[in-house]
Amino acid sequence: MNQEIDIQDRPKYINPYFGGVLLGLVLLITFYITGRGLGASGAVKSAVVTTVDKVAPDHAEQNTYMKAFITDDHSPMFNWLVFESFGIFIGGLLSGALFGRIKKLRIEKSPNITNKTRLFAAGIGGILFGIGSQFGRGCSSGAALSGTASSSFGGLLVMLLMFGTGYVVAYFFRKLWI
Amino acid sequence: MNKNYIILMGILILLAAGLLVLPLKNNSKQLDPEVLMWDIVQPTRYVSTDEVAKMIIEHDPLLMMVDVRSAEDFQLFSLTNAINFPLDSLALDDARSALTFNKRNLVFYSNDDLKSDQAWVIAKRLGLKNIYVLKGGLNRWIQTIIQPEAPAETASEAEFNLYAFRQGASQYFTGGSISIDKSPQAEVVVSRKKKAKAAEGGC
Amino acid sequence: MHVHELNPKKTMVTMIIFVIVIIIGLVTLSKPRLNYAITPEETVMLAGSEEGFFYPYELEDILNKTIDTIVLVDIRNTFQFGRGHIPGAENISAVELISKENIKRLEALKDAGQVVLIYGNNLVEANGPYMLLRQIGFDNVKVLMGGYSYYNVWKDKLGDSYSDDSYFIGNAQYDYAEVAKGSSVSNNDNDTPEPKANVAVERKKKNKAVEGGC
Amino acid sequence: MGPLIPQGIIPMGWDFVIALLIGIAFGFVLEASGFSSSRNITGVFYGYNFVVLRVFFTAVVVAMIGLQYFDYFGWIDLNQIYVLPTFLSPMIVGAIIMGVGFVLGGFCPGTSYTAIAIGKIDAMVFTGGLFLGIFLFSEFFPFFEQFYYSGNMGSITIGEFFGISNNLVTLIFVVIAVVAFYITWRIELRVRKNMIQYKF
Repeated sequence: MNQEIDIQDRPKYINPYFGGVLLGLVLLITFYITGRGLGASGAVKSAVVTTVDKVAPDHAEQNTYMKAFITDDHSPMFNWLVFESFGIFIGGLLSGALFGRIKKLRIEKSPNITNKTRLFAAGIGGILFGIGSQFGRGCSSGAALSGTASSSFGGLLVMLLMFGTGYVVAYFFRKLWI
Repeated sequence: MNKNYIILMGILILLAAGLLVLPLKNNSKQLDPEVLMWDIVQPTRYVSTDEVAKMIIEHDPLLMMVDVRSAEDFQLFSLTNAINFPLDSLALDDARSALTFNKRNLVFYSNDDLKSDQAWVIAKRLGLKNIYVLKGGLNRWIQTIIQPEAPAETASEAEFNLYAFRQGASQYFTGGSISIDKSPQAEVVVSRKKKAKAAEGGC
Repeated sequence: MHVHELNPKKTMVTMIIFVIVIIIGLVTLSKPRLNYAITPEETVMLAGSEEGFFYPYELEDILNKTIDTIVLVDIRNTFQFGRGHIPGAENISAVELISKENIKRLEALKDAGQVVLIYGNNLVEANGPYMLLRQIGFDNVKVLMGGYSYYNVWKDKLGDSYSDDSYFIGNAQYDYAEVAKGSSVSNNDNDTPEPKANVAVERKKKNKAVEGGC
Repeated sequence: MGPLIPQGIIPMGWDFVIALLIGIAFGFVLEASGFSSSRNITGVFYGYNFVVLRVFFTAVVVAMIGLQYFDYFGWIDLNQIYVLPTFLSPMIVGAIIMGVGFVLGGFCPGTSYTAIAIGKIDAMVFTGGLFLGIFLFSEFFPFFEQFYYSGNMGSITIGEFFGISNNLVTLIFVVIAVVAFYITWRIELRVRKNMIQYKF
């Protein structure tokens, strides 16, 4: 243990178990109030559909996947998950302000790689996550966290395989992080 | 290792283990017998054939007729837009959840009101909401709606009004044309017979 | 171990609050006074059988006092009871049937091996209370077919009602398809499609919330 | 009693207000636990920081236990809870793709929003990638539409799949979680010994 070293510079995070219990309670309350769990990637999906619908409405109408999310009475952005995701952003802002983590724009990376590499990896990771979350019917919060909490078999499957794959491929990308 | 952590994990395991030793909850989703009895003694579960006829004619979107007779009887004859849930299927999970998630008003009917009343008691116990019983069942349906009896000369005006309504309903249900019908009557009769055959066949 | 993991006090506090909520739930969990003794499936079986039905002509034995193991209970209200009832019947209206005292009395009767025969104006009126009593475990309860109204007609010649069968209800009195020809057919502007005859067995629909929740 | 909104106890109009409040709580917990840092998150794959595993498992376990108890108390009807339907093969593929994306990007969608909130450029790029990924998916959807809907097992729960009660599943989950907490704690101690510099 090296907690004596640079104790000042250490981030002021809350105890992970504390965070876990809080997150579990938030999830429980979400289930109690709305009857379903949390989610995050659905908001981006709504954004995609809205953008395509704005830029090329005909194209969106023809697309069998997007068509399902377009209705005449309101915009796809008028969606539970969009509001929730906006809440996530505000929550992050509040916490960041409280613990003094809001600073100027920055890139977080391993000292061994360039900014460019990091951003490239982040972009590719995002693309993969976007595609994967559609196949998996949800991302880590929607499928893995909420799914498993509601004892969904699919949720458990996604969680195990996602982390499992992570461990398998982690070795090849170790430079990015260590 | 911090003692707090050990206690924490202990609490978690205890809580989860506690789930296993909880007494079996066989009643939790069923209606409390006392509440059920209270509902049983209320006559509000009965709807008359006239009310149902009116709702069907007006295409009440909330109405759903549930036939609790056997599937064979159902095939031979059923009320408009009725679905078939024979009495013995009510205890099946699938039938139950199909009915539970239905937000409409379910009106149970059978030949008269005994079987439908039994079905009602069981469905009520299983926690279904918005369920009713057709008072008098199909027998009274025939007596009042399909073959209404003319009231006596001395009867009140209300009775004559009711009779007029029933006559109209009778025409509606036996295929006579009524105002909403757009096509000429003769044509309707012809097409109706064809359809009747088809219905007997398989529907 | 990270510096922020050294102090799990807050975690303990939230955890204890969580536990307290669960304990509150356990404590306030209301225990129903009455419990079902038979499953819904068994109730369906009960509804299908006539084992608990009591035929009107059998009443003769009670009235002649040749049988003394049957207690007659009139479940109509006091007013109706006062206007006329089967001799020897006691009046417990349906509303009071499961009150504390009456449950005790029913239990005593059950232990004594007595049959409780309940009746209303007709069979259907007594059907609900009969089914409920059966479901909470009183398997000594029977119900009078035809009810009081039938008895009233036949009271002088109960024995003869053996050959009468008008108290059998539940049967079709008409050939519906014939009488109401056309009523099963959507003959005019039915805009709602005719539903399928039998609802297909489907998987439990847990919820119809939006797909792809995340 | 619950869930409140599907039961109509809270009117639908409050839906979005509640969504916002729940989102705020969710985002706050994520950020405060350190999920706004991708190096914190990916630490779980290299053994130097298991915060993800701790938060994740604790949350799942607490919510699972809570749901089962609430169901028992009659406070919530588990039959009315949205149980994520299982589409076996697309889910396997999706999870594997997400796993690779996880290691590469260092975020998942929820955490990237909080990271944007505190000013991380990589998180913005990640979310952009997410947008692009979903766009690509919808564009090429006809090519794998059949696959997308294959292997549908319905809203099957873990207990139903293995033929045991979900209460038992919860207990097994808790035991696994506690064991995992202990093991990862040991691993972390070891890995950390070789890492003098550790600052995020």
